[in-house]
Amino acid sequence: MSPNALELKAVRKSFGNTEIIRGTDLAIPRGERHAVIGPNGAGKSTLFNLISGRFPVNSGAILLNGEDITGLKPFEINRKGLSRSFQITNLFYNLSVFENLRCAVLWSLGYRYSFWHRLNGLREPQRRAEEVMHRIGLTRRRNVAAGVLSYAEQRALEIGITIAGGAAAILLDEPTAGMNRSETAAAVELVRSVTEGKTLIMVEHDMGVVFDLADRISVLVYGEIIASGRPEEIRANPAVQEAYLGALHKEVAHA
Amino acid sequence: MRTILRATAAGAVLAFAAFGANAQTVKLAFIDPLSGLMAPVGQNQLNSWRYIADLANQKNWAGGPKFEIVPFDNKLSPQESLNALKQVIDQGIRYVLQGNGSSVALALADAIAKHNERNPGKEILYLNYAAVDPDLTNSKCDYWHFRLDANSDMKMEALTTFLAKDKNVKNVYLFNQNYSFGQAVAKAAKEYLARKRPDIKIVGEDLHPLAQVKDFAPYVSKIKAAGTDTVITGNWGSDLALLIKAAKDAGLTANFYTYYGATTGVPTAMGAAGEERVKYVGYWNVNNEKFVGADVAMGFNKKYKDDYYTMATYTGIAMLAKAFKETKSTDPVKVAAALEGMKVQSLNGEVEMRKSDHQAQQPLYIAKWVKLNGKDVKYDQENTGYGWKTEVVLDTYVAAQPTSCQMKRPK
Amino acid sequence: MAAGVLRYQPLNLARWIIWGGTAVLMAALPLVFTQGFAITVISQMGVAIIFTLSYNMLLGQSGMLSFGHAVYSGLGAYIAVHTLNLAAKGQFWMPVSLLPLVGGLAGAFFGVLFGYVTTKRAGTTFAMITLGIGELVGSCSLMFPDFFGGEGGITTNRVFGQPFLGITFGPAIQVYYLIALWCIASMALMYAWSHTPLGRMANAVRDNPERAEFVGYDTQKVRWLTLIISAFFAGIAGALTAINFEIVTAENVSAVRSGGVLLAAFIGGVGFFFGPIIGACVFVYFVVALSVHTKAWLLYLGLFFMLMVMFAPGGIASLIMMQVQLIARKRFGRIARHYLAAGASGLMVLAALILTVEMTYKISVDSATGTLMKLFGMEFDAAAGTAWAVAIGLWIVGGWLFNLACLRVARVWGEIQTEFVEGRA
Amino acid sequence: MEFFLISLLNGVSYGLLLFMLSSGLTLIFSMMGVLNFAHASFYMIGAYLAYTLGLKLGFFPALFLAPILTGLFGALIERFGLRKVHRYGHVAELLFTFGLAYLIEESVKVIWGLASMPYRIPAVLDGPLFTLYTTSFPKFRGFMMLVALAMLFSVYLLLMRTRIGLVIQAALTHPQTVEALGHNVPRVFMLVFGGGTALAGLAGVIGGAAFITEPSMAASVGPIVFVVAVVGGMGSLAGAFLASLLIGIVQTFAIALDWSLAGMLAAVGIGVTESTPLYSLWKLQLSQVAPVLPYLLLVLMLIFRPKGLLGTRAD
Repeated sequence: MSPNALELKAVRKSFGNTEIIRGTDLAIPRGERHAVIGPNGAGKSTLFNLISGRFPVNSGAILLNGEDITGLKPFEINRKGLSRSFQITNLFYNLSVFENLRCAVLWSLGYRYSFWHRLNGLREPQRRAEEVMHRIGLTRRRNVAAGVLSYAEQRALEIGITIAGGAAAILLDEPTAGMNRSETAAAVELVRSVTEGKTLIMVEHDMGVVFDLADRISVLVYGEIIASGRPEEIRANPAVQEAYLGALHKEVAHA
Repeated sequence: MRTILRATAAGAVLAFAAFGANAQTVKLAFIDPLSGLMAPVGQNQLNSWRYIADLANQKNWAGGPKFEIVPFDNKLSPQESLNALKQVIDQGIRYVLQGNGSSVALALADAIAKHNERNPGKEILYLNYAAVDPDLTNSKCDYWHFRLDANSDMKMEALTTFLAKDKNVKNVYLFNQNYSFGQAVAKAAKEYLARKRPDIKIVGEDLHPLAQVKDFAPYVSKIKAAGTDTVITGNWGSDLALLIKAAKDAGLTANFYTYYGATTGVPTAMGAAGEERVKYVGYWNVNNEKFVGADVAMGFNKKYKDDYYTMATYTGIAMLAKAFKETKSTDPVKVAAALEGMKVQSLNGEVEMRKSDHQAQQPLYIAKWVKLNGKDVKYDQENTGYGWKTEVVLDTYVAAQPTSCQMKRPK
Repeated sequence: MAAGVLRYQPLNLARWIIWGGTAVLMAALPLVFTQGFAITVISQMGVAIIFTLSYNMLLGQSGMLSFGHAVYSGLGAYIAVHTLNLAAKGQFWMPVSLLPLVGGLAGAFFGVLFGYVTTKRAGTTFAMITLGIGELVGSCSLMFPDFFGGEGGITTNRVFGQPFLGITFGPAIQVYYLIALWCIASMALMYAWSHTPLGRMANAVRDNPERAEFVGYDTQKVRWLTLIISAFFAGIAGALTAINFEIVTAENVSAVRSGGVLLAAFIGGVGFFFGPIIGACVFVYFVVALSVHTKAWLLYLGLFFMLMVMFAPGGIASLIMMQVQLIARKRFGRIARHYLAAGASGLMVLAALILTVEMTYKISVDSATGTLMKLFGMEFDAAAGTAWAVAIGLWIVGGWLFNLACLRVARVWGEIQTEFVEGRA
Repeated sequence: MEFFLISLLNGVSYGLLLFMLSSGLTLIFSMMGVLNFAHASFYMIGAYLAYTLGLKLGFFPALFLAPILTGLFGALIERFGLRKVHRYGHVAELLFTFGLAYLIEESVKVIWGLASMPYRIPAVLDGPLFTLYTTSFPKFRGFMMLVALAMLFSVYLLLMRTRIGLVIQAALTHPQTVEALGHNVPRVFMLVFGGGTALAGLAGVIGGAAFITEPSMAASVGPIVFVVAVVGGMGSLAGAFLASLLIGIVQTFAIALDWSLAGMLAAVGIGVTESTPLYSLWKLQLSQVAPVLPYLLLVLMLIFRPKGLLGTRAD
């Protein structure tokens, strides 16, 4: 069995005439916390969408635990043990916090499309949902509809749904986007605790979070990975400083 | 459960008693569409029944009892008709009038038969004045059902007899709606023509979905391409009017033999497009030789600003009145027995309610759509400036059909 | 755990009371409404409840707007009626009371067939495919007289064989109790379905299909399975219609029927389980009972529906639940008198509306017998100026008062809601 | 040859009428995302108004006035009805127009009565335009084609070449931006809805005269209009044009063909008689199902190419 939880081989993706991902190679060993960073428009979210099956790739291959998952549908990839969160909150808005989480655990517990089980009679989904709810700190909001939660609560629930199914590989797309300092700190702790023993790949803009959480970092610029390595290596890499920080400077100049 | 049944029965008995005390007015329940697509036709026929009932009341045809028409809207739906029937039963009304749609007629005939079987003493008599499915007086005939109109086979018999005499008819095209009635018309036409004029060629046959076609031009070019000189069609409503309009536009000169050229709305929609080319077969035409019934049509037009064409209403009331008089009763059981084999003088001559199948036997008319001329075509249809000119009156025997009905009479 | 027991106990009790009460009510109704027509109406309401609830499995629970639901109930009815006729001929053993099961299985079969096609898409596209399939089946119903019986439909006789415990299903009352039993059972099963994994995932797919895919669910399959189950219950309703009327015609698969169930579900309220039950009863009342009183019933129905869409998109059920919330928190008394004012002035507007519609109808459609008409127990001339003056006066005064009352209701309502929010914070 | 040419002309002219009907629907959908179920009802209103106005003013003034009045009515509906529902989403809007269709049909009955109206083609346009071999092609059909083409052209010009057209297009995709630039987006929507219904009204003026003006005319064309809009691709005017012609021509030629499964089986040597199971299916001819072919096309299209011919969105 391949030691890598996730592997990308020469993955390419274009929209119309614009190539967004230009032959990306990436290998993430099992159990690693890996961050993908890069300037706006580098293709980070697109990369996530390709891995999770939201968009099809143009060429190349994606392997999960050594198994080819290229071209599979999102739910098939999910069932193979890869779960993702979204940059823009993506919940079941009319369902309560508890129901959101329970929906997220049903498949992995083998209840599939059952219409012969009574939900409230099922202990295990209930227990798992309660447990995740406790971990993300939303127990007090148990019966509140997801649509009316505060922004930070919705972000927490977003992570909760992602991890509830117990997937071994977790993709988090900007888990702390739009949060203030204390919320960010709480979110980092949350991510750290819930991904214990799992493979984490995340896209993040907040460098503090990245350097705090990640075991390794990849830098994506214009659809290509220009560097991959441990945080201190990345920090010291002149090419990264040139390309990435240069781009950052430009961004600042624009703003 | 018992008590419930008893309560129901008691209620019904009370209702019946109330009816009995007021026997001088006989209520006739009119179950036909008064809303929706077919409402104009239903409204016209309701008015026809009311007009004739008023006439009969004024002249005391029944020798005492007066007629009252009670309308129920069935929305042209068999199931809604059965709802209406339930109300009719609740209100203690014992006579049902219905005509639009053989689907409704079959449903009502069936339900009334079941009701009468399950509720002796509360029988209901059903006068069908326009539903023409031959089955109703053949395989599905029932003692409580009486048909005042001629059925579609009789009309086809009359029509083909007339056609057979016309040597100019060589190429016939059958154009019908794709449902039981349209299919029956096509089948009967082929059979009867083969029997009477084997030399006539059926150059084409089309069945199109009911009320789905918006543009008839392609059909007309097909009819034309087949070299047609005569079209036989059972189409009604807009399916008929649009066909005739399209035929005129494309310069198709064939004659159209129709069943429903005279029903409400068709003359208006057809207008000049049908001139000299559209004919219909029916049991009466106001522009007949002696203009019998013209006074009724005029009076009706004055009162309702509409045309009187459902002459079966006249026959129906006349027959009921005669039965009331003869039996000195308005009980449907006695009346039904009296109606069997009854003969009355109606606006089209003598009409007989044949005992074997409860199918009225009467002369049939074939008429042509022409401009008013003040002589033999005096009466206008829907203020179009056109009217129906009587081409021929066929005696009763011509259209008479054998029946396969095995009537089960109550003991 | 103890807390959990304490919390759930009264809730279950309430549920038992509600279900038990419904059953008792259904059993008792025929004692109150003894007339034949009334029994027909409540029988039809029972069937409509099953049909509308099955429709709401799609619309309310799974977010699928269907314009062709009558296809399943109608085809279920046809299969059921053919089965009944074969059973009556003695071809096989089949009691009438189990016929709805045949209809249900037939409905489910067509659900498997058509659902495979329709549920490939969601949203507007789904709505359009169902419209197309509905039109196709509707047209076929007249083209294939062998199966559909042509214009006359298929008739049957529900009374055959030896009576079982004195039940022949001849009298309408026995059919009503059969319908009532199936209705209760179907309601309970559909309620139970909404509390199964599939039922919950249907909600999830309705709310956010994309996310559902990312928690491992094939949304297409969720929709398909839901549709099959919904078609099963629609088929039960169809078979009961067949038993009730003893005839099945093309109207059972028509677009009119499909549109009707949409109206019924929406009027009742798609957001709550009991909404469609109310909607079904109101709808049947409109169609069957109101049409006795006025030819303009379709106009009133359309208007009622549009007002609901504009001002109460949650249907009657949401209006009720709003009041329940007030009563539960003891605020109802404060708003009640404003309701009364709004109700009274609303009645004036309603009277104005009815007067206008009926007088116009009388003049334009039914004026041949004169313009004299009877309304609200009064006889008057529809062409007279005074009648119109009264109508206009009612419009102006009633409208003004109603507007005023509504504004006040809205204000008090807003105040109470603010209190709730503050109370919670 | 005669038959072929005439059928082609018939198909094209019917297709163009369908286009007139569906262009307004497509326009409204592409601009507002509202699937207007009551679109055919505006077609009916156009026909009735044209008839009523035509009695006093004659056909040609009515040809201009009736669509304008229909459009005004549509704009009012948008302003005081649809706009209130907008915030509840597209399904609510769809349901609103669904109810509106009921309401309009009933109101027409109340106002004009139940019977059909004697609305006729004006004398100038009555009669044959030309005669092809022996079949005449009516003037009014020619007129119908002319109006449809003129309509296509002017709508295209309006959207592509005028300022208001550009604002409308922008309001679709970026309502906030357009609003920020000082444009009144709700008013743009009102204009679009009014414009779309006016197009339906225009189709009504033509269609009412060519066919029958009666209360059920809306219900009879309603579904087919949807088919055109969906097959063409939701929101694509060019797609609607293509789909209209396609459906018009396919339907016209299907009528000409008496092919049936039984015939095909007979050709390969399998005899089908009345005793064969499913006989009514085998003997069904293509010409018999021609009028329901569009629905079949719709279902197939949605399965295999849900975007429609030229559409851009799938759901």
